[in-house]
Amino acid sequence: MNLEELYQEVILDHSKRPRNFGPLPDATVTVRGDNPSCGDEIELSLKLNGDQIEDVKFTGQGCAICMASASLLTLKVKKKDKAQAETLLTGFKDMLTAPEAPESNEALGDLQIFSAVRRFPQRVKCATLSWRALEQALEAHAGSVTTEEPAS
Amino acid sequence: MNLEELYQEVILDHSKRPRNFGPLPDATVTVRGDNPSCGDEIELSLKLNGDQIEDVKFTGQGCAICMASASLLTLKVKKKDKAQAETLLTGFKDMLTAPEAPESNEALGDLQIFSAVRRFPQRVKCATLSWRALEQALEAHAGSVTTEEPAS
Amino acid sequence: MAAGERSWEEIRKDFPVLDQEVNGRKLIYFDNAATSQKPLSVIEAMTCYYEHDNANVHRGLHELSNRATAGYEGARARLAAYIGAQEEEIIFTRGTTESINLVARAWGEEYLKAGDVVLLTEMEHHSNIVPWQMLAQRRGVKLRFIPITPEGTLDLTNLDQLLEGVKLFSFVHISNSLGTINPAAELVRRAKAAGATVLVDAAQSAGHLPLDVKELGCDFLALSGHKMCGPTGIGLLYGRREILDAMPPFHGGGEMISTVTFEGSQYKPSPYRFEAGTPAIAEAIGLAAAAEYIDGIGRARIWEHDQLLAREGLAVLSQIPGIRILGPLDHRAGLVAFTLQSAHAHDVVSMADQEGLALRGGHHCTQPLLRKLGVPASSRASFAFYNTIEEIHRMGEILKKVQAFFA
Amino acid sequence: MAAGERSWEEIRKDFPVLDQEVNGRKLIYFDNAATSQKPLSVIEAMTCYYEHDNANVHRGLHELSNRATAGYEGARARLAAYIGAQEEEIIFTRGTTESINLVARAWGEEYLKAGDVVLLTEMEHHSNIVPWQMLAQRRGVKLRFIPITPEGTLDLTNLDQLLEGVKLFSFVHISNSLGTINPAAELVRRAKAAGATVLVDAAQSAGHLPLDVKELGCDFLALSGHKMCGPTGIGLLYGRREILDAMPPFHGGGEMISTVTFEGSQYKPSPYRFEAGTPAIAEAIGLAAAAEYIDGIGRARIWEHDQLLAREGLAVLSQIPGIRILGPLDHRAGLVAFTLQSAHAHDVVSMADQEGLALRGGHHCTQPLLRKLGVPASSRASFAFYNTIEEIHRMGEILKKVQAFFA
Ligand SMILES: Cc1ncc(COP(=O)(O)O)c(C=O)c1O
Ligand SMILES: Cc1ncc(COP(=O)(O)O)c(C=O)c1O
Repeated sequence: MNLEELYQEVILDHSKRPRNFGPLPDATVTVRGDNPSCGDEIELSLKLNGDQIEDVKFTGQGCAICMASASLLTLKVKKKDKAQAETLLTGFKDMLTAPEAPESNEALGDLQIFSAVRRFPQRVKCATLSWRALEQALEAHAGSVTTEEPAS
Repeated sequence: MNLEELYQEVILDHSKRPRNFGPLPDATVTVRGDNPSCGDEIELSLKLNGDQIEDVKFTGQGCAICMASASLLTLKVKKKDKAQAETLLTGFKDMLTAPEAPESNEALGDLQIFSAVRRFPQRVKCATLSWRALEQALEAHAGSVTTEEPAS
Repeated sequence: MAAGERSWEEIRKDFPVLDQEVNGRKLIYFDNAATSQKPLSVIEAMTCYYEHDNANVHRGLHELSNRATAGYEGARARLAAYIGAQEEEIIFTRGTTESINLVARAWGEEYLKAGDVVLLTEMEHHSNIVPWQMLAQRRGVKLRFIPITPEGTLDLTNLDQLLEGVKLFSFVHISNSLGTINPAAELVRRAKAAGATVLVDAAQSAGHLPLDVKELGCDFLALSGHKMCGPTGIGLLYGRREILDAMPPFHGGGEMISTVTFEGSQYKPSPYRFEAGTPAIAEAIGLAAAAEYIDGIGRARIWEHDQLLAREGLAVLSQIPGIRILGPLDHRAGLVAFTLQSAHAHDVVSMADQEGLALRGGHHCTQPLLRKLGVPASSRASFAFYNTIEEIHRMGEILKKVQAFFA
Repeated sequence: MAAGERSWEEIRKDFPVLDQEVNGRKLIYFDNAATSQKPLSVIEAMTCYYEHDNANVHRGLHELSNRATAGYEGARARLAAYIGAQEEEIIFTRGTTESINLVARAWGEEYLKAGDVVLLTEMEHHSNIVPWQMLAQRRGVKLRFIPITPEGTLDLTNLDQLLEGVKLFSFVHISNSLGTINPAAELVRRAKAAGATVLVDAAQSAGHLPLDVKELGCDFLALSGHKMCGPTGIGLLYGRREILDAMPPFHGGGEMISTVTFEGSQYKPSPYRFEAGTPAIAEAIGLAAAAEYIDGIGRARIWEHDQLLAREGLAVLSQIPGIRILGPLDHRAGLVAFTLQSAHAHDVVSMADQEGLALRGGHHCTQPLLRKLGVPASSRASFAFYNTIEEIHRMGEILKKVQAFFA
């Protein structure tokens, strides 16, 4: 079984011990993301200082892919500026959803372990949930996002 | 082709030259019957005197089976009493719609030429339209009947 | 026939049902406007689905469910391509009737109020009349009808006047009773200019000629799978994206919601919002195979052949003594309805059937139209690309016999 | 196994889809509550229809149309017999969801007014919640829910009180999320005594146990063909004759009218009044073949086997460390939903799929129920008569592996 590909050590590790997990009392923006079809729910909080992401944390619960993705997200974007975070965001989404699988993207680093999710179409939204929340947070819109989108 | 069975000489003759065709000015009861799915429409008028059918005529238009059936009906029930007409009615309906084809029924006489209609399920309502009108007329209810009935 | 094209003779062999005798004669199936026959590829697509991939769609995470979802959503994409729409604009329904009812319920009850005018034509099928009458009863909207000329085309003399104050204009592309081809693009353009929302009933055109909703410019378009070589139980409603996005749902249930609580629910975006419950999965896959099959032949080529059959059909029928042909004599689709002076439509069809010829007789779900034409019932021969000129000639002989029998 | 009965092993061979490998392992299909698999006889009934008899129904006078009509109306009779109803009481729909929406629209809008109470239960499928919420929005009716006990059965302590003033009571026979078998006959009896009209959602029971609407005493019953070995795209609504006779139509269109004029229309009696447009003909025929197939095995025998699988399933699952089983531990149907402490339902189902085991994970269209149980998502194994004890044991092994992997 190629399960180990989907659930690599790093993913299991992050899902069991998510980093930056917890509330962020001095957040400047908080976005709730949910995936109603399976019950994944996460809340991503950013402390923005101008263009700088000073801090980022998340809470919630979900499947291993969802939790690991959120956990790695926080590690990756903390202390980055908006433009850098957006580049990661685009790269991450492309890796999972671009019609043609893109070349490996070194800039994504660890995040590349999620590339196997591509082959599990129903799990793509688990992996992207936190990133969709980030997308909205970067536009400094508090609110909520959902994975229920029209086929596109 | 066994068409000649369905359209026997007598049927063709009656459909082309329907007997007792026309209005019945001194009718005591008139019933309109229609078969909306194909446009058959006939109006059957009876002059009842107590239990006696003194006169009967019909107007309208429809397919050969429908017209011939109405024409033969008028010949058969004229000057009969209600009980006799009802016996014919039951016999005619049974001949066409009883789950098992009944034995030949001498009492029906000429009407037996319609027995072939049994094998043309969609035409049964053409043959029975005037008889359904008669049924209602015998209960001395003016009004209208339609062949659109639930599958029974 | 261009180089590399399969001949019509070969194509006909794709339809197993055509190869049979009825009442001892070779079947001639001329009831295509009621429903078309299905090629093997359509039947096999469904069998293959049931034998290999069957599962429920969308919420599944296992292999079969992934395959079923890919098949079903792939079908949506295939049908979107078939009519030049986007995937989000395709709602699967049971057929044209359900599609029109969906618009009457979901769009009509939201956007139409008492006194608003719905414009139809006198040649509509019951499925494009009754839903609006029911809406009129519920909501007090008014119905208006574009009259027909004695030739059986739309009388557009007063169209501008008729369009005045119209909120919705819903019309048939090709009349199933007259064979009239309505000038759809022009009608849509003028109705849109007058501010109306426009629905096109493409039941009779979808399998016969190229259709592009963006070119047509309509807001809604309805079609039935079973009339375009697809299975029963499936059809679609096209809705322009902006309209669907703002429209309330139709049925409530699974698949169409994002969140449900005991207190209330949130709905998914289009098209899911309009597809409550387990959809007709195998049928959608079958319909996609039908679209693929038809486009494999080419709709332009099919339409050309239709026209040939229509012309020959008219020529042959014109020679029957006492015949009255309904609808226009040129620029018409491959279906011809007629009456015989000596014989009622039922008798014509019953006798034709005894010769293996399948016609339809009755009002063809256009009672108001036939009443207006003063015809209680008509017989109809409707052709498809798998029909042949020889069959049309056989029909001529059979109808001459019928005519003589009843004369 | 009684003398002359086919063995379950033999019966299993009727299902071509089961004989395949998924991800290199023999497929174990335990997603039967989402949709069942189809035996060859059902697939062939539809293929045969398309290859030999395909035509539109009802108004046709030719041989193929007669055959199609006989097939379609014969299917109605077969399904009537399947649930102890009369033919006039069977309305073909796309499935349970459309059936319930039909009642909400056609019956609900006629008979319910602002303030009237619709009683549901907390374990309803979305398809038996959302249509009533939509009706509540349109008409101002009030929804009330029978609560569930911590064991996942209905808490009937205050039933009489809950039934007070209830106009309609609609409840699920077997919960697709808990496996609970509700005491349908008793519930109907008490609701009828309180003056309510009663609808039973038989989606999960129709293919598994003997059903008799007259014995149940309900006014409406809804089921889906695809969950009882039948095709997608078909299901039915049973309605008690007196109720249907008085009920206004659902969709408008062909086949459901007797007379149409430009001014208004007259509708046919039931069941035709509720079946506008070309119906799902092949699918009805397929569903009749499914009813025939199931009764060929015998529903009493199927239910007994279900019970065996349910017991074994519970026993095997109980041994997984950290498992929580939802729903009652006895008197339950052959479906078991659970959560694992260490792994989210999605991870469980994805991993199981890698071993060829098809489970379902998520909310199973019962979001309010799962919220009440404090469960964000569950995994569900649901069995059918073609499943085996060996498959259940394999599931146990696979789930142990999954548990260990994530622990
Ligand atoms: C209890 C119950 N009710 C209703 C439904 C809806 O059935 P369908 O999706 O076939 O309309 C289902 C199926 O998921 C169910 O399990
Ligand atoms: C022009 C037209 N509109 C609508 C319909 C209704 O289609 P369906 O019965 O597939 O819903 C038909 C088919 O009879 C038709 O010919």
